Amino acid sequence: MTSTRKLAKEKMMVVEGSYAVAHAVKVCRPNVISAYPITPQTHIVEDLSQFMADGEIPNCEYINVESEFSALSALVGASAAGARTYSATTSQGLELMHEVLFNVSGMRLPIVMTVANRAVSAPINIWNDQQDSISQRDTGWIQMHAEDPQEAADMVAQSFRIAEDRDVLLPVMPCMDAFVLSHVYEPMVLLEQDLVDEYLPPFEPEFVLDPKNPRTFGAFADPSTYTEFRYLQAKAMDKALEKVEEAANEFNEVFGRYYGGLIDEYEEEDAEIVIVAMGSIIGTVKDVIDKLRSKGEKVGLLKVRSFRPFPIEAVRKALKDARVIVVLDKNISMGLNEGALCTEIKACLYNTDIDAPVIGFMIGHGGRDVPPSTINHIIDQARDVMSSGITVESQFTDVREELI
Amino acid sequence: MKILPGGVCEPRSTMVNKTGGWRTYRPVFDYNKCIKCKLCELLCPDMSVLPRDDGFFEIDYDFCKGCGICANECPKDAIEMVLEEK
Amino acid sequence: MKEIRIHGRGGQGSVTAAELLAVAAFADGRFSQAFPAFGVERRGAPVQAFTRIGDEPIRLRSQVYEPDYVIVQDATLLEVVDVAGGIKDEGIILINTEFSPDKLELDTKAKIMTVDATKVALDIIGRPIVNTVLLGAFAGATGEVRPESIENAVKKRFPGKVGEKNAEAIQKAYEIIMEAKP
Amino acid sequence: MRNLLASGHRGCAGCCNAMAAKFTLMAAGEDCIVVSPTGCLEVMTTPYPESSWGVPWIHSLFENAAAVASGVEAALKAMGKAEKTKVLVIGGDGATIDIGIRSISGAFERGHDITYVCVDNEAYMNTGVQRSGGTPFDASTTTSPAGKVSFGNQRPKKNMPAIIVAHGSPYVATASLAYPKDMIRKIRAAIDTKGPTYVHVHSPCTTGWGFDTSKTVEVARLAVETAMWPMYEIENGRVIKVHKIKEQKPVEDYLKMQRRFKHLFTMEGGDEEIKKIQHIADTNVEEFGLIK
Repeated sequence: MTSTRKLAKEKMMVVEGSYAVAHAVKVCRPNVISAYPITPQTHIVEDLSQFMADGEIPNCEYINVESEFSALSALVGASAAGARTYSATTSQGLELMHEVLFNVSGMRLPIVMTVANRAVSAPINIWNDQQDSISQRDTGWIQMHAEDPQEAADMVAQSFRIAEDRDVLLPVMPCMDAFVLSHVYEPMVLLEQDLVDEYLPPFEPEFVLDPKNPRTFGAFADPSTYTEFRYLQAKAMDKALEKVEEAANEFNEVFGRYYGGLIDEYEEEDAEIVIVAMGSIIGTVKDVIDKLRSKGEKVGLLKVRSFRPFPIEAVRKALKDARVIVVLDKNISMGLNEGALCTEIKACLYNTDIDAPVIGFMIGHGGRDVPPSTINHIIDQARDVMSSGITVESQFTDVREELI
Repeated sequence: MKILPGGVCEPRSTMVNKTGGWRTYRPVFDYNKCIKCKLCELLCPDMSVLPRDDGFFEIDYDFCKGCGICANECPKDAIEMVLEEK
Repeated sequence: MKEIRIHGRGGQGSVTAAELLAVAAFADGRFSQAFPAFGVERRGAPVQAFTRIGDEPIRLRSQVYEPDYVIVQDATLLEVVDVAGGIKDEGIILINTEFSPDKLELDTKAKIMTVDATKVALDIIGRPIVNTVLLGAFAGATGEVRPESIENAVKKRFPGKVGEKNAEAIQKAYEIIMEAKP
Repeated sequence: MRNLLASGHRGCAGCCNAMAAKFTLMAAGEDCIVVSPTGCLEVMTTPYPESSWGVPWIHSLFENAAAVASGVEAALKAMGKAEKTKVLVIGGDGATIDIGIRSISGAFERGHDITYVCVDNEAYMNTGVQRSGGTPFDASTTTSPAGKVSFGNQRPKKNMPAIIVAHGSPYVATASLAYPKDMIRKIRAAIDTKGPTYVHVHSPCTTGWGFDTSKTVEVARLAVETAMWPMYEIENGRVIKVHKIKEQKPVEDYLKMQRRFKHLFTMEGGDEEIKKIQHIADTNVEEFGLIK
C-alpha cells in the first residue's frame, strides 16, 4: 500500500507544522509535558504552553525545566508514576539527553518526544539535518521519520499507541526535519479529539509508582540478569515492527490518512533505480520521480519511515528487483564516511540474493538546501552505475570545492 | 524468576537475603540490665532488633551483621558482642 | 505551481505575509505552502519568506530559486538585496515605493509594479504596517488570489478594529494596482 | 512501626545509608514515593530482582534525582493524587552536591513540593572513597590522598544547605545520624512544609572514613559535639533553631577516631593543620551560636 490521503479540504486549515504537532499532543491527552527551549523545536512547546495557559489541556502539568537533561529525566519520574508524557527537542538538546535516552528505554517507559532534526555542533548550526537523532540510534528508542508536517502531527498519536502497547513499552521519537517541516505553513487537518479518543486508548500501565502497591523501579542488574534485560528490550523492538504497521493501518481506518507503516513505496514496483530516503526530502524526490516517469524512466522511491526498529524484511522485499539502489542520508558516520541509512541498507541486503549495487549520497548537512536539481544529478550518477558499475560507494553531495 | 518489563521489583524482597552470615561478633542481650529504651531497635541499620511482647528485644540473627552499634550505644551496657563460633 | 518570494526586514512581518497569502490561496480552493528563509536574523536585518500556490498538494520542500513573483516591503532593500534574483522573465516584482516603476533601476526582464503601501497604511491604519497592504496589491497585480480572501485571512488573524482597518487598506491597495494596470 | 526499609540489604555492617534511609522512612510513613540517585544506597538496596524498599521507589541516573522527583510530583498533581502522597529524594553527597546540583537547582527554583534528603558521607563511597564537593578539609580520600607534600583534600566542604537557602526553600535543616529523633522530626517538618525542602544529614561511613563498624553513631555525635557539624533549621531564609552544645569538645576527639585524618597525627606539621580544622569548628560555633 502506498501513502493515501483523503483530502478533506473542509477540515483543513493553513497552520504551522509545529502548531499541528502541538495540537496533536494536546488531543492525545498528556498528563505531564516537560520542555526546554531550543531552536527550532521551540514553536511546539510554546504552542503547548499557550494551550496550557488557555486551560485547553485538562489534567496536565507543564514543567519548564532547566535543561534538556532534566526535561527527559522529569518524564522518567512522571511516566513511572503513570502519566502520559511528552517532550520535544533537537540537536544539542537531544545529545545532552543521551544518557537519559538509554535509561528511559531500559526502564521501558513509553515516553513520546518529537525531535525536530537539526545539525550538531561544532560548528554550531541551527539548520536541518538528521545527525542528531541518527546518533541516538542505539539508545533503544523507536525512531520514525515524517515526510511532511501532517505526517509529523499524525505520527504523535501513532507514537503513543506504539509506545504504550504492552507488547512494546518503548519510548518513541517521531522525527521531523527542522524548519523545513517545523516552520512551514500549509493546509493540514488538525487531529480531531473524538477520533483520537477512538484511536488511542487511555494510558493504563501495569506497574506504577503507587504507595498502595509499593514497587521498585530502576533496580541494579548484575551480570546474571543484564543480558536478559537487553534481550527482552531487543524482543520488544522486534514486536514493534508489527505494531508500527498496525498503528499506521488503524490510523488509516480512523482518520483516512496513511503514509506507510515501516516503509512506504512510490513508483517502486518496476523501478530500476530506487532511491531510499527518510524525512522531508521525500516530497521533493517524488516530484522529481514524476517528471522522470513522464519521460519513461523507471525511477522509484523507498521511504524508510521506521529507522528503529529497522524494517529489514520490508526493505529486502521492496528492493528485490532494483538494479541500482541510491541511499540519501542527512548524516554521516565519521570514519566510515557514509550515512547511517546507507550502511543499514547494505547490511540488510548482505546474505540475500539481491546483488544490486548500493551507492550513498550525503546531502543536506546543516540546512544545505536539496533542490530537485541535486536529486536529478544523483540519479544521473545512478544511471552511470547501472551501465558501468560503482566507482564511488559513498560521497558528499554539493560540496563547494572552492572552499576546500 | 521472570524479568518484568523495566525490571520492576516487589517490595521488601531482600528479606530472602539472609545477611546473618556476614557476622563475626554476635550481640547478646543481658535482660537484667535492659531498660527497654528502644535505642538498639531504633539505631540498627539492618532492622534486626525485634521487639518482643514483654517489651524487651531480641536479635534477628538471620539478618544481624554484627556491626555492634547497638552494643556501643546501649546506655546500660546491656548488649555484649560475643565472637561467633562457626 | 507559482512561487512567491517576499523581501522585508526583520520585524516587518514578511513571514506573516507569506502565511496569510497561503491562507488566502487555500481559501480560494487552491493548495499552498509558506515558509521563512530560516535564519538567525534579528530585527531590522533583511529577511525573506516564501509562498507556493498550486492546484495540487505541494510536496516540493526546497527553497525558491526562480520565483514567479517577488514582493518587496521596503524599497531601501533594493540597495542591499538582489530582489530580482532568479525571477522568471514573465514574472512580476511588486515594490512598496512612492516612485513609479520607470524610476527604479532594476536589471530584470520581469515586470515591475509599484504601490505606495506605506502611504496607504498611514492613511488608513495609522501605522506604517505594509505587509498586509502589499498582499492586496499582490492580489491585484497577479490575480493569483482574491482580495476578499486576503481580507478574510487578515481579519481572522487580527480580529476587531485592527483587522477591519487592515482589510480597508488591502482593498485600497488592490484598487490602486488595478487602476495602474494597463 | 513496620520498618519500611527491609532487612537483607547489602549495606556494610554499621552502614550510615541504611540508618539514614530507615529514619527518613520513619518520618515519611507509607504514603510516599522515594527517588534515589545512583550511589551506595541504590546499589545495596536494589540488586535485581530484590528490593529493600517498602515504599514505591525509583532510581534513574546519578545526576537527575531531583528532576525525576519533580516529574513524579507533577504526575501526581496532574492525576489528582498530590495532596496526600509525598515525594522524597534520598541521595548521597556526590549526587547532591556535585553531579546533581543542576537538576536540584532547577527543581527547587520551580518550587515542586518535594523533600530532598542528602545523606552526606563526605566522599564517593560507592566507587571507592573518592573526593567529593562534600569532602572536608584535610580528609584523605583515594583521589585526595595525604602524601609527602599533601595533607589530603585542600578545599573546604561546599556549603550545600546555604545554596538551597539561596533558592528560597521554605525549610532547610541539617541533621545527624547521632540524633535520630531530631532527624526524624526535621524530615517530618520538611515534608509538612509545602514546596521544595531540604534536610542535609551528616552520615559517617565506617568504610570510607575508617572507623569500627560499631562507631557510626559515636563518630556522628562527636562531629556535633566538636562543632564540626552544626545542626540548625532555617525557615524562609531565617535560622529558627540551633542545636546547642553544652561543652565544645576539641576537634582532635573527632579526628583521631578516623583513618581519613590519621595523617594529621603522624605527619610533621599535622598539629598546625588540626588548628586550622579547629578554626573551622570555632567559626561554626560563632556563626550559629552553638554554645549554650
